[in-house]
Amino acid sequence: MVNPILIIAITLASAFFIGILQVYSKLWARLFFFLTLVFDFFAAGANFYGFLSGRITEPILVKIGGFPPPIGINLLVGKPEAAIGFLIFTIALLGAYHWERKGFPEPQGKIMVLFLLLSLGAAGITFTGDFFNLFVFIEITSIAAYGLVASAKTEKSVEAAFKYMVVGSISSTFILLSVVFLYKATGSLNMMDIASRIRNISLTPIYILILLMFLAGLLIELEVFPINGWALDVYQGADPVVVAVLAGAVVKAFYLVFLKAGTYLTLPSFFTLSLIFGGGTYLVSQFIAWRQKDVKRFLGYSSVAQLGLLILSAGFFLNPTLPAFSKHLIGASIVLFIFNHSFAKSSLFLLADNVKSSQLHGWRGILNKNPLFKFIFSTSVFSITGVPPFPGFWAKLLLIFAIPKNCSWVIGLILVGALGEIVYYYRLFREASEGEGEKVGTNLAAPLTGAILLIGAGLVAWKMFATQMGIMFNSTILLLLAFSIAIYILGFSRILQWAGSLAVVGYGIYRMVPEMGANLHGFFLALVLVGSALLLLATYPTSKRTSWTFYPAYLVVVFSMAGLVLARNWLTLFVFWELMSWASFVLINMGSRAKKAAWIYAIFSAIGAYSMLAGIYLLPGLSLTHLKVAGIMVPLLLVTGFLVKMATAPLHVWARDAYGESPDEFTPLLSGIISKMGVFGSLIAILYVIGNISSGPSFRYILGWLGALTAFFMTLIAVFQDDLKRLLAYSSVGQVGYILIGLAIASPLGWNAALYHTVNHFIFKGLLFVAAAGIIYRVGTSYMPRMGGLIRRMPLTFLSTLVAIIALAGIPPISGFAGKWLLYSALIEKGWIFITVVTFLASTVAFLYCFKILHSVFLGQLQEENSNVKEVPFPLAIVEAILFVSLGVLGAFPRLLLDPINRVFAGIPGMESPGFHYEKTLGVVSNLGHWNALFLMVFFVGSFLLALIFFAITSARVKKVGQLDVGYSGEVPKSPEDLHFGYGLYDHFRKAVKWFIYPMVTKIWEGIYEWISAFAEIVRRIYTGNVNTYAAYVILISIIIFYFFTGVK
Amino acid sequence: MRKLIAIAFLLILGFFMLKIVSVFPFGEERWGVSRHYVDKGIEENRASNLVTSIVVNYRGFDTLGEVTVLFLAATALAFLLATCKCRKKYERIEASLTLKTASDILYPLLILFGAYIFIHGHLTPGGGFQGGTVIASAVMLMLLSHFTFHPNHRALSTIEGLAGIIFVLIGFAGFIWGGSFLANNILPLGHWNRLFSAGVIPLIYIAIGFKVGAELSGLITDMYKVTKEEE
Amino acid sequence: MAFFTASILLILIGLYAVLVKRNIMKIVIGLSLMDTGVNLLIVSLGFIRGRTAPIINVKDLLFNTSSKVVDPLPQALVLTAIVIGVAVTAVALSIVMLMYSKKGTLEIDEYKELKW
Amino acid sequence: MILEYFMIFLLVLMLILAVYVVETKDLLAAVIASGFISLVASIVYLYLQAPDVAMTEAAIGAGLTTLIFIIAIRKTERYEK
Repeated sequence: MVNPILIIAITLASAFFIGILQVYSKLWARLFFFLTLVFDFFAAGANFYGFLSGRITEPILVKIGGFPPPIGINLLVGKPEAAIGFLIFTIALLGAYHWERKGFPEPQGKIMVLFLLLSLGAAGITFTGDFFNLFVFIEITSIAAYGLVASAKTEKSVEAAFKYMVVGSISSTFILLSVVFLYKATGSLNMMDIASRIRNISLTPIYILILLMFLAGLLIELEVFPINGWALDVYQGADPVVVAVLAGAVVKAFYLVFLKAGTYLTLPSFFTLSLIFGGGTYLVSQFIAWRQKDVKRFLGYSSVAQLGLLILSAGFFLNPTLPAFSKHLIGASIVLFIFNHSFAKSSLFLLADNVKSSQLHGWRGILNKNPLFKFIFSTSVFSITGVPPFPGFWAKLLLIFAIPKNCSWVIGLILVGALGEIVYYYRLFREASEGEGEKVGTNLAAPLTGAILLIGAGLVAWKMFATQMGIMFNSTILLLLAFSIAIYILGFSRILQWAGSLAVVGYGIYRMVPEMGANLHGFFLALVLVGSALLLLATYPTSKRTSWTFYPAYLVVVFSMAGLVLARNWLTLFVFWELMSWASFVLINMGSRAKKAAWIYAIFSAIGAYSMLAGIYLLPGLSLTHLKVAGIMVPLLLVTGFLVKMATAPLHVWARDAYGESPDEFTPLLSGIISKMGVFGSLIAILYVIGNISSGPSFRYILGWLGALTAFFMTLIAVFQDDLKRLLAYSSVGQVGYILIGLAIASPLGWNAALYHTVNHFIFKGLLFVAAAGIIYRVGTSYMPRMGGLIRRMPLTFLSTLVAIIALAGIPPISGFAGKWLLYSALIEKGWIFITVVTFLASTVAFLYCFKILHSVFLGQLQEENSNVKEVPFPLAIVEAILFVSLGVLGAFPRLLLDPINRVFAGIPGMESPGFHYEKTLGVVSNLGHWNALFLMVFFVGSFLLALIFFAITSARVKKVGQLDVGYSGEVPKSPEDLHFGYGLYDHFRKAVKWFIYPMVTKIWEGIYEWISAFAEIVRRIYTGNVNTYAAYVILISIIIFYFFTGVK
Repeated sequence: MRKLIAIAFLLILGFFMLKIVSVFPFGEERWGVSRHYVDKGIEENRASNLVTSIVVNYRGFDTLGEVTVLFLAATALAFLLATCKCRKKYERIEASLTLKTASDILYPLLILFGAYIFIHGHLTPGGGFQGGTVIASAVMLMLLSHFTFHPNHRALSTIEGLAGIIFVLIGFAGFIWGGSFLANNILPLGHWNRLFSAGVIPLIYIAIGFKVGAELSGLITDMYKVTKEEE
Repeated sequence: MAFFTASILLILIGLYAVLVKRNIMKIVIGLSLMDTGVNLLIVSLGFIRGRTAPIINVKDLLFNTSSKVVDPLPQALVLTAIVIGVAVTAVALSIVMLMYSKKGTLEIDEYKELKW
Repeated sequence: MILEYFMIFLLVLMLILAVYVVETKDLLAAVIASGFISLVASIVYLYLQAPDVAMTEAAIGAGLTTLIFIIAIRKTERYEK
């Protein structure tokens, strides 16, 4: 234990000493400065460690001058104070180091004194147990801060310092007056003493007024909306290093005072006040930031928002009606939030210090040129926006689950705000990863430390809190996730990484075999692992473009899916869900034109995840068992998350570009397996929450319609795509619509159909995307009018595509037919006639795009530029062959798949009988009819062979012409559009259905975005930049607080 | 309009403040913790001036902070104005001979007076801050009247820093020998109302006097010098 | 009561300058007026009618002191507050001088680069 | 009694001066007036039995603050627009 007075006294003495030293030697002054900071760091660290390890149990009470509490000034350092003290000196040390490397402004000695005293003041604010002493330390901190904010001596920084000074003076006047009033009212200045005296006096309105005055002063320093204009200006105008320390350390000291005020001063309206100001600040700031073009100010809005969330948490934390466990959780969440925000935001500001321009467009593309910068930036952004496993995620989770159910609207507020945060942070991400940027500064050691600490803290939080929340992790999955990250070090050779990944997945399959099997989880686990292994095989790194982080992220996606399907409670599922979503965000963002797509994907993932989280919060229990819920709200929220991944209308907006522009190696996984996690989720949601199968048809009916409409419209839009991957994207979304219909029917037959189609869709869509990846790799474009005639160059790919398309279209004899047959049987049996009609229409339209693929890519004339393309690379060909064969086999022997599915459902009450049975001659028999797959297979293959022989005989008479051998009237056709006979294939059809394919939903979403932006634009005008106005807001808000929260009228 | 709104805001604020103070009738006896300072002050500190007793001993930590604030202000000002290209507006007029001579006489007297104030801080009104300010005013007088007068900046910084360190060291002495930081039991307390009494209080006030004097002189010089340099 | 009212009015007049005046020097002057008002208010709060200053320079005051002197604590606090006030003013003035050196004006409307 | 009326006179004087400080266009005059307010305040402090504060206010509030204001005004502008 280090006596806290020593920290303060030694720092002070050395500040004075540096004052002398700097006159004589700058070097010594600098040395001494760092020596002091290092001492403070270790001293504060020793105290904090003492509390953590349990060596110090009681709060340290320091009697200055030897006088006991009410007489003299005391320092009171308990666990929270020790923690914040340590945080302050850590951030200060990092900031000082960063500044040293960047070069202190002249005169250096002075600025070092200011810096030292700023951190000292913050520590004093934290440690002191006396209100007037608090005021003195606030003044020390403020004056040092005014000087430091102005230290850049630019127009902006000086202006910011002036505004800060004016508003800060009003704040300290409030604090001083209220402290003196408090002394008059209670006769003491000591916090503990006042706390005990307050209990003995009645809370008259005047008394409350005094407390409110103190709180008003504090709220100014805590940057609540709308009296935070000064703070935003400081964030924008001051040197980023100063801002990093202010936002990372100083504000946290003020926050601790806020907590102490709430604890000691027993203000009756504390809860309401913190809810209003914290929640309001949080929500408003998260949206105002949308229109912000200056990165530093934008980070400022985010800081303010985070602080608002902390204030809101404080209200709950100090609410006496909260149960002990929830209090514990909120306490933990506050600690994590503080830690998370301090390090992530400091890192971001220090990063911003390395970038020349603070404008958004000045950040364009800088991530692509600076790998270390990218690492720190992504870590910080992920942590702030609450991506697992970073501390921000755990903080949010703990907070949400600690909030009592009767305040559930607060959850809504938190999640909506978090969504706003996602929108603007990932817009920065998008901007920073778009195109080629310039090199930035290399002063990255301090932010790097911050990022590493964040990762460490996230893992510690995972270990500490996950089990407390009831989140259980399969240890094998964790091991595999660790392996996934470890693959990163093989990045010097992509091939090695690929092989390593295969080995890891192989090992995963080997370890997981006992888990796979005859239940829902095991079934999906098998799909995930085996399917991913196959698709991973096809990612053979043929191109140099593959990013160093591709394989680690890919494996994280795979194993988080494995963890997800193995989850036995909703929260575990959610954690893995988020992990999967954000890892796939990373992967999508690797596509060179996918930045916008990745942004939209992030937003929609967040919409899904947060509504899912709200749903989970509202569930009566967390385990995956039958839960009774009332109303439609919970299932709706819960299912929305899954529908987003399935890209069901109206949540499909992200899908086209995310599928179309994500790296070709990744799209098969995205379409083939990740979307199936939505299927899994919906299935268990319907199974456990939406009720047992016979009840609650109305909600399921809506789901059925969503599925049908998705199937219909997406299929229709797919027809008009000229981009191969986009066509497949829409097709994918449409196909998943069918699965949703099957799920919604929730009869044995329907679920059999759904699962059958799930596997089947994985096979044929995986195959199609792998083939597409191969074709695009060879041809160099995904634009179909630039292809054509590839049948001769890529016979294997053609054949497998053909079979996949037959499967897709649901034509016998390939396996697709079985799915369709089961689905229609289920629909008719259920009696959802209209849905049946729509579905049928959709699958008819699907023929059009199926044909288009064959027609535009493989048939017709070979383009000249493609005259020497080869078959797809060997690993891809293997995958194609495997999938191709499995399609055929399943087509002939559907029982190979139907039997496992039956066994999956055998354990579920009401699902024991699959709704059909087998007969030797008739094959599969249901109430509506029967079909014999093997017979069909033999019949069709026979017919196909006959036709083939016929064409082989007649093809001798076909005359071949060169591509340019065409008779246009004098014009020379140049563009591929003119030369491609499949171009504009469905133009007439398009005219006929143009009202159906108008992108209405997209327009609606864009409209929502625009409206919120416009609203943000209006709201942010209140920050006029005029200090008179800022001061007026302060007075206005104060009198509003005084008026509404006391009895004085 | 703006003015009216502002006045309305302020009147409401003033109303609330009046409401607060109205519960503390003017001139009424209402002791809190300071009753201890008043009744036990002489016994515990032997300083006749109870305000000094509080400022330097009971709440000596605040005073340490206060000294720091002043130090901070001087540092911040020196830092900010170090490279300031501030424009000069007014012509300086040479001071008259009378003024110069008078200042020359007053200068040592003022410094002596300042020293007197802070040395007697525990007995009479005033103390380190007031005494220091008087010293600074002497420096100011010289600055105004003599073109060539230029206080030695190094010396000022050194005095300032040393005085601050001595304050902290006295605190540490209390920590080591007296059991707690700034404890006033390491020196004999002496007798009431004597110059050599009250333990470390006079020492601290002398240190503060030096510090404040040096700081404020430096501060004035810093502000003043910017103008001077451009002449 | 007159003391309270006057000091509160002083605070409000100072604040009025902060809220309304367009000249940054005037704003700083307003802040220092506010300080004066606050100090006056605090000292008035410590005053007890008919008592003497808390300086025990005569024997008579040594006994039963608390019935003979005014409350010294607010005075001690005000001492600190005054010094802090001048410190803030000094820093504020240096910022004002720096601002003036940048743009050559004291008008607040010229200092609205940071907004929204 | 006379002393109390005198005090009230001083308080009113302070307020009048304060209004003058705020409303005058001449910053130098405003600063000097505000120094005068501090001086008046220090007399009031004497009445309030606070000689220490009175001294401090006279030395710092009336003296030093006014001085640094004057220096600052010298280096900027004297008249408010």
